[in-house]
Amino acid sequence: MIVAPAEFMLILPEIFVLSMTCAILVLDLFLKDRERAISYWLAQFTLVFAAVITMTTGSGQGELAFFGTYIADAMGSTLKVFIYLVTFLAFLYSRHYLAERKLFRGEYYVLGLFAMLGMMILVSAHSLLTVYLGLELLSLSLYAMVAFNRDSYPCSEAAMKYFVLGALASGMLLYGMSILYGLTGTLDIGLIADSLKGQEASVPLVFAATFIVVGLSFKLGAVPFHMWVPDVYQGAPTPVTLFIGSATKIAAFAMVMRLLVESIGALQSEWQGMLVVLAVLSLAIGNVVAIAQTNLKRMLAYSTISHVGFLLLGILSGTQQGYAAAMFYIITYALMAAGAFGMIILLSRAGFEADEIDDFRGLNQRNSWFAFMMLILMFSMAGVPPTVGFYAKLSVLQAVVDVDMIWLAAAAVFFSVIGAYYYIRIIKVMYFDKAEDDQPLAPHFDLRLGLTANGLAILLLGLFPGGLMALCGRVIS
Amino acid sequence: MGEFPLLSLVIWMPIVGGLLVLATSQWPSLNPRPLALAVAVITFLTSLLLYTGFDVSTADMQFPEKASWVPAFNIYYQLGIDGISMPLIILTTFTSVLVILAGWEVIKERPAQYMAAFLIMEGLMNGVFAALDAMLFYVFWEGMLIPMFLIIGIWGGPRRVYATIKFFLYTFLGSVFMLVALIYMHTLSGSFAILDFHVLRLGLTEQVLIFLAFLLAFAVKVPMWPVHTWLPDAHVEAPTGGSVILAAIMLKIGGYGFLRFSLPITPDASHELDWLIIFMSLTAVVYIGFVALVQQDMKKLIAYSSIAHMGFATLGFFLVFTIMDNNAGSSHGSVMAMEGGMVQMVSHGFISAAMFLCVGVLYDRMHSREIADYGGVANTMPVFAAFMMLFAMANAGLPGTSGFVGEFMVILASFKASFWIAFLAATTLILGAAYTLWMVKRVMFGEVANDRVAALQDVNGREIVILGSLVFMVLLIGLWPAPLVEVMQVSIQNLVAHISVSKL
Amino acid sequence: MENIYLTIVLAPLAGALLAGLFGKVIGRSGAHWVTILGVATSFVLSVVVFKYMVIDGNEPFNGPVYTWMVSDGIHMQVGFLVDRLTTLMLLVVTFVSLMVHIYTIGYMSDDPGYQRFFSYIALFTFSMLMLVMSNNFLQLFFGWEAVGLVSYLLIGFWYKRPSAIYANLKAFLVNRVGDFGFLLGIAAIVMYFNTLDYAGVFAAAPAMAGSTMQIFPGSDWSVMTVICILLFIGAMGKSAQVPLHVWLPDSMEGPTPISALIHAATMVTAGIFMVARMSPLFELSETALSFVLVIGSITALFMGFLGLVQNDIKRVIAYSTLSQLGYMTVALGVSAYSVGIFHLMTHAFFKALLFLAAGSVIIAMHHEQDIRKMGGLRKYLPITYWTSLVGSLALIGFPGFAGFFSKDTIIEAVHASHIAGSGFAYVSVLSGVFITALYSFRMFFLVFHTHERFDEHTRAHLHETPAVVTVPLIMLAIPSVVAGYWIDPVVFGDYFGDAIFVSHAHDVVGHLAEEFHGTSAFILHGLTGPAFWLATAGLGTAWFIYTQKPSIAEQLAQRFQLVYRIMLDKYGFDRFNEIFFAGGARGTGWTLWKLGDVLLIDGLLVNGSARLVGWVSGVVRHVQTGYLYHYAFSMIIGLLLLLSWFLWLAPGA
Amino acid sequence: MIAFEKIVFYLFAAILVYAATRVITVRNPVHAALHLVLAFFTCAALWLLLEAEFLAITLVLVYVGAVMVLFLFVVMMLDINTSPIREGFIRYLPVGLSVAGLMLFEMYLVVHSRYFSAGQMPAPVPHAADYSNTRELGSVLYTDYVYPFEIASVILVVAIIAAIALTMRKRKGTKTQNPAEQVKVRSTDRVRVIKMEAETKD
Amino acid sequence: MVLADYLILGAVLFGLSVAGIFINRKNVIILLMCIELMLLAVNTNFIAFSHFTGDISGQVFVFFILTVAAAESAIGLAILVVLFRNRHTINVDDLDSMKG
Repeated sequence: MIVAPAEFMLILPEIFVLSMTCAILVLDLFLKDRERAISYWLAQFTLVFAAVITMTTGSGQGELAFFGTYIADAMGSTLKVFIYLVTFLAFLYSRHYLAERKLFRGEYYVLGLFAMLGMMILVSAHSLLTVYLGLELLSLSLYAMVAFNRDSYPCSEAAMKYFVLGALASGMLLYGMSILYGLTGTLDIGLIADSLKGQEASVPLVFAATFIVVGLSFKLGAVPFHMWVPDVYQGAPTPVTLFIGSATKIAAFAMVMRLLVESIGALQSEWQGMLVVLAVLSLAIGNVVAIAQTNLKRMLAYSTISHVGFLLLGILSGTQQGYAAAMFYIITYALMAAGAFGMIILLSRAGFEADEIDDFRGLNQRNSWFAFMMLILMFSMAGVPPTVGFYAKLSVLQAVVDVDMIWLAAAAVFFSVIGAYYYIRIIKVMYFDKAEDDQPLAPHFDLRLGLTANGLAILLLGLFPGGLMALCGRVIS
Repeated sequence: MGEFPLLSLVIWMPIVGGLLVLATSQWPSLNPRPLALAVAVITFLTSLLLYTGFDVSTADMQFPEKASWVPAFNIYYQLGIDGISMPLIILTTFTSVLVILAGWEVIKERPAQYMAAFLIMEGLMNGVFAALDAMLFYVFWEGMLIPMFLIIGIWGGPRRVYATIKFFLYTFLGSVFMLVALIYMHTLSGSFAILDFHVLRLGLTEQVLIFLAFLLAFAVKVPMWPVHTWLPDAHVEAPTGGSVILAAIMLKIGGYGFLRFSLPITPDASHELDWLIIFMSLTAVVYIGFVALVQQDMKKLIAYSSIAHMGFATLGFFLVFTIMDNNAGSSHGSVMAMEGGMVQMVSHGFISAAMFLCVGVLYDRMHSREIADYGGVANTMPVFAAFMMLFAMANAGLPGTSGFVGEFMVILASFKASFWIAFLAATTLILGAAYTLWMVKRVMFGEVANDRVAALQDVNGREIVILGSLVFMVLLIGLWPAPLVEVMQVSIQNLVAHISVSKL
Repeated sequence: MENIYLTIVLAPLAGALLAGLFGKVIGRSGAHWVTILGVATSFVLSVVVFKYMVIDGNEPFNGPVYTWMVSDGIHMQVGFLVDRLTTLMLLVVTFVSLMVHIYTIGYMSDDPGYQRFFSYIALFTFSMLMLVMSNNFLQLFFGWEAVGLVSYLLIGFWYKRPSAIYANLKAFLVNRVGDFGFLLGIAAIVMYFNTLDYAGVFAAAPAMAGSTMQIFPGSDWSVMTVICILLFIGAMGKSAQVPLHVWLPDSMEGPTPISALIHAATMVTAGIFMVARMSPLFELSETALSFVLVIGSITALFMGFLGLVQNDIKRVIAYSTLSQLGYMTVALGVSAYSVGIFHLMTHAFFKALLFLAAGSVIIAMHHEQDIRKMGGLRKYLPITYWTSLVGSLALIGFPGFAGFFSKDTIIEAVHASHIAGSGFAYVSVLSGVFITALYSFRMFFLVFHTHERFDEHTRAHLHETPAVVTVPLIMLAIPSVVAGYWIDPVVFGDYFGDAIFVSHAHDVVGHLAEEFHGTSAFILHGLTGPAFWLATAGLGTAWFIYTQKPSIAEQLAQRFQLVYRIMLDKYGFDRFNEIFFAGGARGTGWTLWKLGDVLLIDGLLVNGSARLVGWVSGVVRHVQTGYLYHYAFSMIIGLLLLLSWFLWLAPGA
Repeated sequence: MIAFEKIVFYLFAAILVYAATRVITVRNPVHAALHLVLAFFTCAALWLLLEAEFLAITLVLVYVGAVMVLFLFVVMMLDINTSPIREGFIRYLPVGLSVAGLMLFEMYLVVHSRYFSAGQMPAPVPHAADYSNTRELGSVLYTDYVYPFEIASVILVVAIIAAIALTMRKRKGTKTQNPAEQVKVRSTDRVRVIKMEAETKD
Repeated sequence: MVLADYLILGAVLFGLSVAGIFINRKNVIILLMCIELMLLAVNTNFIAFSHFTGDISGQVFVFFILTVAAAESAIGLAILVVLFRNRHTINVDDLDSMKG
């Protein structure tokens, strides 16, 4: 009943992030407003150093720690690194945005880091309990972040909706967990899997699985548990939307892997059917409704929903390859989403939110380089080669076709054609329309650099997707 | 042969060059045009090495290159050309030079982006023709849409947005199902190599589904009736260079797809469904011929004529089975049909490019494409009239011009398949002449219609170079098609032999 | 010799290219010199070839120039077949063309498109030479279409005139209809013979005589019949046989030298030449021959009628051309190929003469073409008058003139033939003689005799045309008289040798040859034949009506108003084509476009589905009401449905 | 003994269901909150039956003592107009009841199935009197579950930060003095003499 | 008492909370209370299972649920207060500035 010191080494990233967060929390109290950048730099340092720790201490084999509540495996480490990366981008893009709106406060970074800690916990969870706690840590931080701009009405409305629905979803998830616990008598994911191994799928198991799937779908934003997504994306401050739209998706994927695949993987044939329904609905509703949007953040929300449909395709295939494809998909999607919301931030300025599609009018005239970056991002989201979005779709489709669900692949590509419409509409607005806004676009250097790197990464990953793809394949198996 | 990555050079040189040209837009004082032209010309000259180094005696893929690209899916960066793809690559590099020249003066708005888009597209199109890996092919195939989308959308006419979105979605819809088919075959064969697909055993139902997926992709691209309606819109709205590339090369990619994918991969399905293609092709010839007759917009008319001409290409490709069925299994004549289709594609590349450039010459001066706005242009632009006349005749399939060769071969071969196919195909003699010459009559002949026509300046030196080089090609192929036919002969014979054998 | 053949073809082409591309550089006189030099070279060399081939009696030449391409084992080549038939055509074509070239110097002297015109006519000569010298169907088709192209360019030479550009489009399209059949015929040949070379096809043809093919399921057609009829459809287009004759009268819109060239030596003779060249094929199908015969007879007779009501000097001649082409076709139909070619030759001379003479009149009258506004020109234009008289007499087949020999032989041959339709043909050609004489001399009298119907201004400037015009007239008048005497070797002798093949059963010429005892006997025999009397009657009637009692013509027109109107309407062919084909095609196109493309495909399927998606999108988005409880409901109901569905499906449920 | 337990169970279960029903049906949020408190109490009693003494007490202490008080506090602080709260109540009742009923029915089918029957999961032997549920929990909480325990503490920190960050603000009406300013003040700042022209009566 | 009795009780509570969400469309606070009911159902389930399987981890889970739920309530109510300050209502019908 003693925790070996080596086990502390395994959770070193979590410990480090927690310590730094608390340090920032305290330090921030003593900082004057103009010194606030220190908090920012500390937060960024935390992320970079956490990445270093994770990469150096990361373990290839799945090692359990803390009595089976924590698992350190390659998938976890990889996902964590990407979570750091996306969080890094989120902080980077949001700095000046927040400063211009007098929101540049230490709490933002503290909450952000806590949310990220929640994700890390989720990614490495090996017990229903840690899954739940990680999820809640993440969610609670996010609720607060959404409401962070407390003088803004849409923010608080979005936070309220997010909170109520999130709590409801948690309740459903917990109900499923309780039944699962009752059937297996354990909270340990590994033990659950063991006890289900030889077992026939029974009615209560399916019952529990359904609740769990519902809870996960909420987090992912799959139809019909997607209703919060558009409102929260639109209402939340753009940097928070960026964070929710990118990093949390990676965590949600991890949660799906831990809960569905690793614990009740034996029921794959049962939850596969559910995911098929959810995937098709998500693809259909997400793509179709996005067409009618005029608000870019809202449109991207619907686009997220459709991407979740694709993600589910990878997962429901139930093969190693499918999981790897889904992982590749979600990582690249997180990068795309970060870039897309980053573009909104780029165009915004004090007193002006560039979150309407029309705000992108004539961007090519105003700044052709960032129009080009946005073009890459949009084509990537639409899945047009040679951007990485294409390979994401390709690998997912490959996984689906491999398990002989060709009709599903056909449906997916069909809806992605519909989806292409609203992405190219953005490009149309940027390239074909005349600029109405003649304010010069003078983004800060770091934002410029970050977005350029982000856009080029999408392109370069599209030209050479092999490495990341191989990495995903390796860490999943 | 072999060592030097010539194909990669032909693909990447224009792309890198295009990016360089794009970079010049950061310094407004720089003129991007000479650089763009230099890149295009060098690429063209490089591509000629493909012709000179080509071995006409083998059907194997030549100038092969292979490198691992995405190991997770067995995707290779695999290139190679045979007699089918080589002429198309040269067509591409040749046309690209003309397009750069054609946009020399008219494009005043963001010329660097314009030139860069064309150069990048040139590389991508070369990639399509050279790719031997299905996924590489698909990447080039789809990637091509992006520059074209922008070209039409940025530099296009008043309804450019509608046209370009229609163009994009149409072609995108067509190709995604092909993607599913490719993935499916990858699942079966474990490889994305096109040549592996050729020998992949497939059941009839599988073949039919794969065939239909390919058909959708290629038929949209060609375009075949009834999925052709994007083309008139895209052509009308595109800037001259865009129309030229669209007509001269993009459409060929659809035809190329039939030869590279549909026929060899799904021969039995092609056999089952060849009536569909033949029906669609003949509809293109006859129906579209009639529709072209009544167009009031010159570009639209030429666009419709393109559809009709491409109908010949697809007809030629799919005659083989009917020929075999009606001649007791003998496929004699089908090589001619297929070669005819190929020659038709190459020739149409030159002729349609020339026709669009001619319209461009007029449009640059009058800013109208309406036939009704013209009349008596020959009075003020005699040299231009001579060019236009020649290209119109080539478009009408006059012997001695390249337009005749392909049609002639296809009609000869189609008679072997059926009298009535030949009969319907041959109506192009009348319809093609009718719509082309009627337009010429209304635009070029008659008294000077209005003051704007009276003020027209005849073609300048740059335009003479562009049109003159096309005249050279049109006449060369028309008077001596042997070199062109020779390079594709063995490859097509090999293809016919391959598809004559059932995969079942 | 090969180089000579090549030079014959290329010399006019070189002239054409020089005059066309460097017209500005070489100037007006440069243009006519290079082209005339080119054509003259061809003519001289043709004479050389004639000597080599006919006088020295060398074997025909048949060889390739270069390989156009090889596809599927079929060698497609450009090559020459020079035999006696070709030689004859070469002489005719180059001679008439040379005359026209020279004549043009005068006729077009004021025209701004002088160089262009010379370039075109030289190109025309080139095309025709390619056609006649071909040894294969590919090149035949090339020449076939090339003359079509150049005729298009020439008819529309005055491209400012609406009527000219209407006529040239019409000419090209009508020719294309013929070419449509012709190309199918070639395709059929390739299908059954696997070669495009004449030699190969002719050699294999007899073996194919019995084969059949099915065009409509269940009906067997003789392959040879199908091939021959398809080829003949091509000939109908080029040689202006009913119903594809409609372009020819309109082609008068071009400058007169062109009319001469088209109607005499080039273009229209191509069809006749082709059928003669294809005699080994046509001989294998009586059906096809009958078809040819009937079409020819109809053309010969009914087009002649139309000549009666025309008032445009060139149109009258044009209808006479149609009618004469009918005669030639009739000759082909009764297997009298040599006679057809012979008539082609004589006709080339006198018809070129007539046109050039008409052109001379037109020049003199300052481009007035209406014969009602002429009259009494004899004293102003003596050379033109006399040469016209020669031409007219040759045309009506007055004994001793060239036309007499050829036309009379045709009539005799038809009389002697027994193939289906020959009875009708005989009546037609005989009646045609009368009609021909009537309209020819109607024109002749109205132009040169009767009282002057032009104004003072015209009269003041009226004088004989310059030497470049009159010399060709005289040059053409000579063969118009003497060429007929060549009938002995060409028709009844063994001039053509193997170039023309006639099966024994159809050999009417051989039959006639037995009765041929020299030209003077032939003339004497002609004087007793019905044709002579009909011709004389026609001449007399014309004289009486148009010089003595002009009112009769009007009374006749009044009396037979319906017939007159029909004839003025050219039997309604033009109107029918305009409404049915041109209008029908436009209507079809419009319907297919607006209904098919715009409404159905684009409107319903493409934009319709886009609208549908948009509509669905607009509707579905309202599910997202913004109300928190609805969002919760959606989750709960989603959960409930998933539960119900999958519990239902679950094993053991 | 069994019978007694049954009686207790059904009694408390009945009260619980009643209280829960009232929570969702009463008009006044304060009443709802109070009914919820009742529900918690009865539920705690039921948990006692399940030998989860520590949690039962925690439920009462934490929930009733803290959370529900917070609820009531907020309800009263926000002073919500209660009249429209029950608007459309009857209208939505059938849908609500049928959905809930259906769900209940399905759940019933599942939980009543053989997997949870007495045969499958017999009632455990009651613990001896010296059994301490608290000790039991405590012994695992800091060993087996130390990691979750730490996470829970972080969650509580987040809750604190969030609540403060969201709701704490400087009062607008608060008046503060700045001594430095006061010291620096000069007489001219205090009184300004303005020249005015005399007003005249019109 | 058998396990099923407790589970049914939990199910009833769950059902009531669902019904409550359906019926109460006006007040966010009542919605929050319904969710508390749902958590109560879950907790009852866990404890019942824990009891009948003799495994303490279920109770540990409940312990954490209680902790988290408290934290959650705090944040939820904080958001509610923020919302009220901005809008001066917590009427659900008024929270519809974003939709479609």
